[in-house]
Amino acid sequence: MHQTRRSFIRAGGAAALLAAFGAALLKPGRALAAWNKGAFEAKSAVDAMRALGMANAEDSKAIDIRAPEIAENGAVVPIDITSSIPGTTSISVFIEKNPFPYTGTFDFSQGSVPYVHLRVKIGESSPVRVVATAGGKHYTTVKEVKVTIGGCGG
Amino acid sequence: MAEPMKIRATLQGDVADVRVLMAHPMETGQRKDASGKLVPMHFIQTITAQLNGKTVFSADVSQAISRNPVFAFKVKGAKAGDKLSVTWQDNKGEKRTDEVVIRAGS
Amino acid sequence: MRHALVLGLFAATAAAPWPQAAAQTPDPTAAEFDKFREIMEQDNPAELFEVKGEELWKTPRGPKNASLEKCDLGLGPGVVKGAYAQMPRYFADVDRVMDAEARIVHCMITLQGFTYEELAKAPFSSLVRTPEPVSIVTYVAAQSRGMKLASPQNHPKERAAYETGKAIFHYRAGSFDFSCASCHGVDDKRIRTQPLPNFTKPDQAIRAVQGWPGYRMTGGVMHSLQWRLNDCYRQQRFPEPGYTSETLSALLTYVTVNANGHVYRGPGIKR
Amino acid sequence: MRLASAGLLAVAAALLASCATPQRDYQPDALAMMKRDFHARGIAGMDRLNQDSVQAACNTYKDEPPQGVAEKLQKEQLATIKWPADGKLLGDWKSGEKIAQNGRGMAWNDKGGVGGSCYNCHQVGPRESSFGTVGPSLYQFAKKRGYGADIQRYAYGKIYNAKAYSLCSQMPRFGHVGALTEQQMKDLTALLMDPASPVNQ
Repeated sequence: MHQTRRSFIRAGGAAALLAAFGAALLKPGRALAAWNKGAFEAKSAVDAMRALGMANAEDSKAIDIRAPEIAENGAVVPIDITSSIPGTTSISVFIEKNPFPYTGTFDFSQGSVPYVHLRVKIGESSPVRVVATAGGKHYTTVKEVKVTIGGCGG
Repeated sequence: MAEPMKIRATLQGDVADVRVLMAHPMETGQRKDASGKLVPMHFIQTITAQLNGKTVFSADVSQAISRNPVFAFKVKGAKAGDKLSVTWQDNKGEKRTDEVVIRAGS
Repeated sequence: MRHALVLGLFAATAAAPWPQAAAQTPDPTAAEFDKFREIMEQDNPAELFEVKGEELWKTPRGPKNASLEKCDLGLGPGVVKGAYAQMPRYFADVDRVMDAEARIVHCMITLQGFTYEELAKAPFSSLVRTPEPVSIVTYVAAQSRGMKLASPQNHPKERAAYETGKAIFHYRAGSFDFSCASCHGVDDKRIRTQPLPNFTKPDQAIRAVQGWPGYRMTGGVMHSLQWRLNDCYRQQRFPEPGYTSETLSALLTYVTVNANGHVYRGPGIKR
Repeated sequence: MRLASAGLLAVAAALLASCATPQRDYQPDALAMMKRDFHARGIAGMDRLNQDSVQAACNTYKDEPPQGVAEKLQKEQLATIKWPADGKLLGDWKSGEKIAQNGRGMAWNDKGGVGGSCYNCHQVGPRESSFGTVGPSLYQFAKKRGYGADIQRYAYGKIYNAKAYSLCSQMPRFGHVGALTEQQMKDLTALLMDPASPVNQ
């Protein structure tokens, strides 16, 4: 498994191991799998990606993330994701600074277009990582979203 | 009791643009109520969309999805008059399904 | 959520190797908000409340087991289409000017038999409850989508409401010496990152009406103008204005008449 | 001829307009209506609707009082400022930053004064990009104006009672109304005046 990703270096080895062990029990890969508790409860994006068998995702420019540079309100941040990688079957989203970064996986079947719009809670300014899966391989890209304080703070 | 969803499914060529509004609190389990007690986690976990009974889109999601969730996706090979249904299920086992007929785009 | 969010933000801003603070000129932040505002409005959870409000309007309820379909919103009993865009207005049966929510509450009392006390007890949305008038006013407002605002100034009491509302708008008092105009009486200012429209000017007054009732991202609840004004007065450090009181109808008359002629886009989405 | 009738029309229109917009003062109506419609809640009593001399002058003159009125009242306001007994005006800028960030205090859901709400209206420290523009930027406050005793005194006095310096300023009188304690105002003064404060970097 490649460990070239920046966030891997930051990840605690023990935690990663534990997550990998959990993932093995829960069968990595999503096809027909139940809601992946191990991945959803992982406290880092890298652990969640391991639990999902996506840790070896390679950087790709063929995934487009449309999200605000500065979100008006972290409680509702709109994100549009489109993958132009041929044969994309799923898109997964990780908000790296959230307490539980893994936010969800969207599966496309019967030729539905690999596009999804979702709205998420982002607790503090954070990279939003997207992994697209095509032909059993994983591709990834990231976009930074800043959240601000608005209103009177009262 | 789960409240109805609002679903819009409009054709653009042979692609149906589907937009869904769901009524759900999406509690993270980290919020405290007025009396200072933690409100237990309560959030949608799975979503399935079917075109004439065949699954075309599905999702597993976390409590980080915003309250009263909004999703949009695109279904290829749809025709005006096709039936599109959406089902969600939350961590308490609550479920809701709503169905619309796909409309021709304007 | 909100509290946790704010705390998180402090941590983030303290730690972030922030570059230079932005210049004070009209900023890219507002432009970025506007860009995504449109996307947010396209699919607005407010629609969920609109549907609920319609059901509440049409269902026989209350001690008198009546629907609101005989409620006169100013265009005749039961006419909902376009009524919101023509309020506040004078109503002869109560001999005062009423805004939309004040009129709906009046109808719930007279037609359905609810009491003002029960409706005014907890009139604003929380995470666990959306009061019925809030959903109903969302439905009523949606029935004026795409219409031009035309709050009338024909009756002497409508004109008096405008002038009184203007005086209320400019009245400075309270612990912080604020009036509504302290924040909304000059051009091109903002609180934190939030732009402050100048409601004394017609082209900006529309922003007092546009987007309300609004689905508020903070907390994810539906709020009406009654809530907006109540919370303004809280932050103005004033005592609390009565729910659906004439003071609030007068204020709404002032800003709506200033905005007359602008197209109302229906229930919106707010920060 | 055509010019003359156009002139007449204009006069008629002006007359009509002046009839349509009565010149009478609606402030008494407004105040009576508010006194009837508002109620006390929490710490926000009905007395808050009453105008003090400063508010009355600003309301009457629409924030532009004649020079004589302004000078007299500003002098009165200046006399209300209680300067710290120990003579020290600078506290801890780090807690000053926290006070500047906090937008709470004096509202009906507060127990009393809490924060200074500074960032709501002012740019202050360079790290916070969420700042308002109702008031002027305070970034590099002392670096631009100097670190001397007179500027320190101005900063403290302005926070204590902004109306002593500009009668109808939109800035609250934090010390005068008890929204901030002496220590809090010292900390805020330090945030603006301390050479080590990020404000002056």
